[in-house]
Amino acid sequence: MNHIKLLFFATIRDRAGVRSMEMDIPADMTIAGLKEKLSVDYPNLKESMRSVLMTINREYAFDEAVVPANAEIGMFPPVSGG
Amino acid sequence: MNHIKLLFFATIRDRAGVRSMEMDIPADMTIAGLKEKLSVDYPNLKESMRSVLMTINREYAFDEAVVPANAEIGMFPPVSGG
Amino acid sequence: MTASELPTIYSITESEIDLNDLLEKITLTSTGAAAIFTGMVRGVTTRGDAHETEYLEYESYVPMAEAKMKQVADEIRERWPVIEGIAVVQRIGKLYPKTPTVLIACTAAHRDTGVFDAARYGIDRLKEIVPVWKKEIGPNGQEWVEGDYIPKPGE
Amino acid sequence: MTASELPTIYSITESEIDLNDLLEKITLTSTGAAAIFTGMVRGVTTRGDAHETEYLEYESYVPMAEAKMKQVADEIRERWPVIEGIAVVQRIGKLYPKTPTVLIACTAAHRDTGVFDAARYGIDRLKEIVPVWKKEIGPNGQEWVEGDYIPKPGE
Repeated sequence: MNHIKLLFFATIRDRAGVRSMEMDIPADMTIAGLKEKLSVDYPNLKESMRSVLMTINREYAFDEAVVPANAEIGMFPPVSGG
Repeated sequence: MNHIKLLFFATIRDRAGVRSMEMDIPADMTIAGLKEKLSVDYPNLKESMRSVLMTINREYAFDEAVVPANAEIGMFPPVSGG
Repeated sequence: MTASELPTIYSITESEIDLNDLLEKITLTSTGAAAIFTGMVRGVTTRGDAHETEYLEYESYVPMAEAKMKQVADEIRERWPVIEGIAVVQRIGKLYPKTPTVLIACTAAHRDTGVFDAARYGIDRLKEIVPVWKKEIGPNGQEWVEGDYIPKPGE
Repeated sequence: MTASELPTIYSITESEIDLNDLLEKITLTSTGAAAIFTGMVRGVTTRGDAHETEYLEYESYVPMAEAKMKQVADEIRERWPVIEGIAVVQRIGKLYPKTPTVLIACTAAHRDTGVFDAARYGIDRLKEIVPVWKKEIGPNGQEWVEGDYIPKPGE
């Protein structure tokens, strides 16, 4: 199992109800697998999982990427700064 | 005769040796005529008269323009601000 | 001077954006031109869904945002190698109408070197890839402003 | 708001150019974007006739210069009617390397409205028609900087 930290921002944080969480996931879990797991474990997040942007260690990450041990995972909607 | 005021700037002022001068000119004198007169009266200015920019009352003026009474005439090289 | 020695400022801040100070920091002795973009909070928006804004509340994933701002600066230097200094600053927190919220500034020896395009590119990219979000608070309640750019692998 | 009510600043000054102050003065409650150009004295020039500069001495035909700056602002408004505020400022006197000498700033509701092009147009036109000249003082003496634009009737 890999220990990871999740950080939620903006609408995703509002739906999650927390800013961050830590969890253990299987060592071969991909971003797609992580999204699937979160949809199941946290029904509030299910709808968000379709449009969420995901990052691994502060770089954008995509469905097929495998989540490494001790990863910092960011989850947020498309950015709207400026 | 028309009374006018001449203002010199940058290289033209350096050659004229003064910042301004007042003079009386014939009522029908054009910008071209004024340049000709200055070339004759002030030999230092003769060479400058070919490339000088002339203004009448703070608007760019050209050879055929007649100089009105009480005109403020500006004389200077192409601008180089910024 | 190599690119790594050229002044590059990128920061997420809660403080006022000081244009004079930032400009001075990215001005070299060889600099003759600066193009600066700033964005402000609009109190009144008329284009599209017309509405009024009391204030915006900005938040950011700060360490990633600063890394992506550096990436934006690197992309600018790759596209316009003549650029001398670059500043990329995003203010966060509660920001009221007329307040500058973001600044992109690029300097170069001369103005015909792409310095305007570089600043324009910088703000466009910031709005695509730098993780900052804003919630709009107006007379009818509050709402997150929706972005629409989906970064591609490698961005 | 009619054009005559929109903020338009044009001035020849011997004082420091304060970007923060000027930006604030041309920001309306509907403003969301500003493009600002500043020019600075280069201490070192490498393009063309490479040379060093100790300082520049600027002079101006002040009342005409301010009238022509207003004309530049009017031309900007005619070409980009969405522009909200405009500032055109030229500093004169003895100015040393790294010092901002000129500023053109344009504001608009959004950044995709031509606000960058408007600022670019403003500095190009200022350098064509606003009566300001500079003398360059360097290690080898002093020399007037030569302009090359000849205004046409009506300009």
